[in-house]
Amino acid sequence: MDFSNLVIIAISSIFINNFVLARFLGICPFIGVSKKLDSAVGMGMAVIFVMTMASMVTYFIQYYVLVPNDLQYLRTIAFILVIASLVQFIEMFMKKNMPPLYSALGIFLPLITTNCAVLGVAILNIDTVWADGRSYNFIESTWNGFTAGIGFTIALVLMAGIREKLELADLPESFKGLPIAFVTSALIAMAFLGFSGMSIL
Amino acid sequence: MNMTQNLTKGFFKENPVLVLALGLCPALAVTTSITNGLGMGMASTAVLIGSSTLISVIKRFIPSNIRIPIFIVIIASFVTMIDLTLQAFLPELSKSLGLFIPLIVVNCMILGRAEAYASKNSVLKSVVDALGMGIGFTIALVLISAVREFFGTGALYGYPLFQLMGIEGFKGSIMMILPPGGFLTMGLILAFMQWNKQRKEKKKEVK
Amino acid sequence: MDKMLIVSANPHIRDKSSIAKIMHTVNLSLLPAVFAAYWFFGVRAIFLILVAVVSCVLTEAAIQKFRKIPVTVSDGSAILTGLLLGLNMPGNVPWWIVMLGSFFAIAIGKQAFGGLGFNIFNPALIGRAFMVASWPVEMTSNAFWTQPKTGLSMEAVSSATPLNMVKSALGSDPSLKTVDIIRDAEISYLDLFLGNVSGCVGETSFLALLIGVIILIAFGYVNWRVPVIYVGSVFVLTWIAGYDPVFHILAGGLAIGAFYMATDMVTSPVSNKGNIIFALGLGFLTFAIRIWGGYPEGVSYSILLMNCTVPIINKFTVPKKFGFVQTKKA
Amino acid sequence: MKYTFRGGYHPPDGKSFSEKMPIDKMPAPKIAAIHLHQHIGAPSKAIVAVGDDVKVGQPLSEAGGFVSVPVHASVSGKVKAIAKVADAAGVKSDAVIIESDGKDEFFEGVGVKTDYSNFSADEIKKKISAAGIAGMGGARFPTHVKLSPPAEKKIDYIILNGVECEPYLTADDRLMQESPETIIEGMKLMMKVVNAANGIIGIEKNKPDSIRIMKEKTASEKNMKVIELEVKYPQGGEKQLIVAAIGKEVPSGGLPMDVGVVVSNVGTANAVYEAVALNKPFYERVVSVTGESIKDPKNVLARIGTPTTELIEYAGGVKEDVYKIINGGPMMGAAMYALDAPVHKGTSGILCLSRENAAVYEEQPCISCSKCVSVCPSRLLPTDIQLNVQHKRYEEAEKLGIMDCILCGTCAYVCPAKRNLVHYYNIGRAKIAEMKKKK
Amino acid sequence: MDLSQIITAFLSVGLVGAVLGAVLAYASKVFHVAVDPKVEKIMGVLPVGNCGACGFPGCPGYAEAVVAGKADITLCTPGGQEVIDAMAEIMGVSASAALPVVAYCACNGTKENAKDRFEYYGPHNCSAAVFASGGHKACDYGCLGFGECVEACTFGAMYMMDNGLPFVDDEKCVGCAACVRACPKGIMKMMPKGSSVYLACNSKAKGKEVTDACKVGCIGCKICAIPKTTPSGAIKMEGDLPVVNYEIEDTLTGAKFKCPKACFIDKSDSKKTAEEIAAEKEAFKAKEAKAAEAAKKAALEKAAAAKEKGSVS
Repeated sequence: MDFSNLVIIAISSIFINNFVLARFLGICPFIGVSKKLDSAVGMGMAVIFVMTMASMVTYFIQYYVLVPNDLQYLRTIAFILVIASLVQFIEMFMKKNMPPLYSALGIFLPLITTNCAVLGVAILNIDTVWADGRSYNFIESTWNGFTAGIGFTIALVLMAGIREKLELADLPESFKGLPIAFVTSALIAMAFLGFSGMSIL
Repeated sequence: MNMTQNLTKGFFKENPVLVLALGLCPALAVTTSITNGLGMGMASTAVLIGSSTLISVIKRFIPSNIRIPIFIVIIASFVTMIDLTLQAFLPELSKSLGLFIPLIVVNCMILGRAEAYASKNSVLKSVVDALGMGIGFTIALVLISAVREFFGTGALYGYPLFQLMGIEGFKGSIMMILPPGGFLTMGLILAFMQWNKQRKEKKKEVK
Repeated sequence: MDKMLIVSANPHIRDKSSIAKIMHTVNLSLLPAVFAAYWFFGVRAIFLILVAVVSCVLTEAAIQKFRKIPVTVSDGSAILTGLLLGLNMPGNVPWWIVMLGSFFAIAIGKQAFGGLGFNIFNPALIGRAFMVASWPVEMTSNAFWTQPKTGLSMEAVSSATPLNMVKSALGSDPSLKTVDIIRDAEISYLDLFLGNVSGCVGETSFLALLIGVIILIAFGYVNWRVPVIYVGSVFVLTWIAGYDPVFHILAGGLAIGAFYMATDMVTSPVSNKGNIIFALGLGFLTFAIRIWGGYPEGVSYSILLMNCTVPIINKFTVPKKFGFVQTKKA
Repeated sequence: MKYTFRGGYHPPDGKSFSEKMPIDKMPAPKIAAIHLHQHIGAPSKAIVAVGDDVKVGQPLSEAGGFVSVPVHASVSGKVKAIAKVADAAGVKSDAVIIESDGKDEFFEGVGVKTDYSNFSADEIKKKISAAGIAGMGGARFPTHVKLSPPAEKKIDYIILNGVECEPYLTADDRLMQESPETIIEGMKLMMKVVNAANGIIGIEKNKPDSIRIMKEKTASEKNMKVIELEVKYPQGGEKQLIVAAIGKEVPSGGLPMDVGVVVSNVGTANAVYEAVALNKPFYERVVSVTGESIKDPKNVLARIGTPTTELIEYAGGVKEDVYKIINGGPMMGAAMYALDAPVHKGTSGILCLSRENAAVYEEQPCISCSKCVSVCPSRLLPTDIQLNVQHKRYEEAEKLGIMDCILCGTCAYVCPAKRNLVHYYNIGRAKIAEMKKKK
Repeated sequence: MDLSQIITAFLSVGLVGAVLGAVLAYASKVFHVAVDPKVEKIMGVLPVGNCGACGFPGCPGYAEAVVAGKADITLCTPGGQEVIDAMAEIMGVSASAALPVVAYCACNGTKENAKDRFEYYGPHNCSAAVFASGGHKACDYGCLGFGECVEACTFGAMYMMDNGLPFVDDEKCVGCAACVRACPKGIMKMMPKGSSVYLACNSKAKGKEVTDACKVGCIGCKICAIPKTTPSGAIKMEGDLPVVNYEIEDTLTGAKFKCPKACFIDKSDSKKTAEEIAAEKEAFKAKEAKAAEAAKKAALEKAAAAKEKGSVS
């Protein structure tokens, strides 16, 4: 296992190709759930959890169900089915067995089903290839799902902090609500451009 | 509500992107040029029409408690079809839209229309509604991509307007076709719409 | 008594300070840097600064007119944004880019958020980041940096900034030593300290900026912790990582960033504890972007990134209220 | 050792107008309006009727509960009416209006010297309560309640507050210089009531004469000391004074007795002595009539109920440039518009300011310069609280500690954006109190 | 593409689906947790797009918030009016059957009519001004004119007039009473939508105090409340201030024209010309004179009748 690959994946999916700010995945929940810091943290945790799980499960579906049967073209259908079921299963499981965790994270789970970030990370895990043409292995896929979730959470939490402050600002009428949220995202995305080309190794 | 209204309401009044704030991810991600925006809009429209029609045809046979998974599967099937079609006939476009073609599945506009409209209305009405919404989605995407392409590269639909006008030294702002540009354009368009709405309301009040 | 008296809430006496006074003091404290810009980069530097200041002021006034709210350009905050932006320009950049950058800085970076006091990001840096992202060639390529010239000679010779030089040299051969690279380029620490090197017109002179910030600290308009800890942490980190710490604090925009941009009251944390966290974050990010990042310079991006975190820092560094710390019995 | 607290600021103190002026006994007014509710707690109940003849020092009312004190006639004459009269803040409440007969006769027993050395604690307390003594520093809390801590709270210190950190005011300063003995005797009485072992007198360093005199007079007392406090507003805030004197912070929402302290104003100590030793109820107090817009700044011994206009006239009247008239000090006092408001038990000064000093400014946006945060003696985030109140988010404001604010006004004083911070705190606190009441 | 491929595709997706379905079906039984049936019902009408437009974490979050009473039923933009209606039905928030009401400003203390007692400096809103010695208006009950009521109106039915008083647009006003709650002086009040005349004063003070402060304040003369002016009894005095009982139908013209301070305002006057108003006044005077005459006559007749009776007996 090459540890440096994991570092590269982490830097890439948290900073350089941040899911929200650079890849435009999961914009709806990013704009929708970033009004309050507390909900943003909860949502972020739930996304990290689901993305990690989804990366693991879709890896098996891809390489043990679809590829052997030569059915890669059914990927979209299979993945969305799996993800939807997975989320629902996790939700039910949490509700019954971990009520405190459910009340903290669970309420965000349904919102994640239709979050394109989750399907996006599953597809990216399959499509991304290293320079030598090798696809992500299982650990790399899972790690990518996990770090992409962290990237999403960082963006969401920063945004929520700023939006809480903007609640008290003297915004121009026409910028109140969604417009300023997008302008703020633009400026955060601009700041994140500073990470472009970053390589630790 | 008559058919024309049903069709046109999605264009501006209930525009899925600009008013209802649905389907934002593709609206921001692929709108770097009009070609892309148009392609994405049309692909989504096709999926929307297909899935809405099918859902409204078979709505009677769907048990209500598992309707959502069934809708998702139907939508996913259409998306796969479109994906394969594009790969076969428009490989360039398919490449530049990339990830976002399969992601049409999770575009909440499509699921939203299926659930809120197609599963409750007749086939004809659903088709008209889907067509209207699809056109509205395409309009929004083209609008956003036009702004970004123009300010980003100085061109519109590939025609280098600045150069045609004879302005040589000026260069477009590359930022507009980078991610921040997408957010910014969206924010400014929404701000403009809000401003326009408030201005109209104020005018009414003065009267 | 027939005269109508005034009623307002207490206190009935007020300190004589005002926002305009603070802003104009900051503007005046930038004069040494403006002079240094003129001394090393000639009339064109002054021209760029003027373009930036005038565009900022006009944009602010125009937007406030349009919004039908009082025009507040006299408080000096737009002038400050313009000055900082102008000082942050490469010497050869086309003037219309500076104009558009100033417009963006004020319109999007400041007025969209409601004007002075509500902006999340430092407007001058938003303007600069916008320009770098929009016209990367003009803003970062070697052809647009100018070689300093002492005195009044007019020709502008392009040349790479020291940071660019070191970055590209290290990129081709990581085993090189920073000290050797700059010695080969005939740059001494004294040149870096005085500003006699290529770079943005106002950022090269550590000395001029240091004079300015000392004035501001003396007035109490700048929390000394931010510049000291920021510069200090960059020094320590580059030292530990085996680079030349003196070079890294003297070169590039660290001085103007640490002294003027990071200390902007609006976009920095409120409490002392918050400011310390803020400055440490800045130091780390600057170090990370300079050493590992794709850009030779990381000051402006690190400040913007830390600006995003200020609301959260503020939230978690609320001072302990009176009566919540029970002192032990004496 | 430096005696002080964290935060605070020193505004120009403006004490030179009246600090050298000896206390001037002002003649009784023609008409005195004595509010029945001049203290914190329940209003007192009138026991005189319209038309009754009253004499100086005669009780006009009885306490309306434990946290309540009676009021006394300050002039002799006839009760003209019991009607609603506006106080300095413009709030109307019931007052006994007495028309003076000019004779100034004392009520029976008032002013007669008594030997109090054998009085028990309870007897002293009863005397204090009957004399109607409420804190003279401005908070107007009934003194006998302060001196009745629950049995489980041991009081170690009596701290006398001679700080007078409010700019301009000099009433306490003069009192300490002119009658130090009575203040010290009053403090001894209070120490006896609560069985406190130590007495501390806190005085700001800008009153060297008072410090010298009080030190001389307490030199022989072993358990008393005079401490010199740093000159910084609001050093005289009860909780700030305790921190400065003994280094303990009163817990949030708590009282000084929670750290074993009772704090009292020097004026109150004087009144306690007079009540116990001279049998003299609280019907007159020292008021500084000062400011740059009054012709003849003075420290006046004025009867409770004297209209403000008469006080101003006694000090020579206002100058042309008067802009604002304030009841109390410039930092925490209330601006007045109705000048017939009578002197209260808590009136420490009448301040006439000119436009130059009391200028009002337009609010500008907060630039988070954090000056307010560094001066706040309660260590709050003034601007955040203010913004939350402005946007009607009272729960947030409460979380940020608006109830811990002591309304000292230091934040608003230093604010370069001239934001009306204290005004918003008042609104927020009232709204939160209202919301709590509903629950 | 041969048949076997189609079959594999069908089978594998079908298998995945079947397995997942079975697991979920089983799980939904095992992990069943009782939920408020209302929440499920609301979930049934919501679009379940989980788009987050309502600001809640997905449709279930929103449904729970609605049932808990923490959220309005109007927040689902994708659902539109249909969903709002359906939710209103579930929540039992039926449109109230009560008379439609509109707000009005019970004060006519314009900048000209009412005096100030001091100059106020501070935040420009009413509840702040109240904290500066009760506000700058000499009348303790009068409108301060900073328009906090207008700010509270979410329907755009109010604006501040140049004379310093708020104006209510009856057509836009939905009677939500947000302005009534916002006014720190309690000046905004509600009246039935059809009625036209209202009392534009809220001063409970005595006559002299009122005249000192305001030209058009109610001095408590009781003229409007006597049966001669308002025979229907729709106006009753409460202390020094009359109160209109709108349940008793009355045009209140008597009060409107006879109030010495002209405290009663007729909203329909703004649509009439000066001549029309004058004519109306004349008509009222004539009618009143007529009525007085009739009364006189009646009295005379009564007296005469009594006399007659007396003479007969």
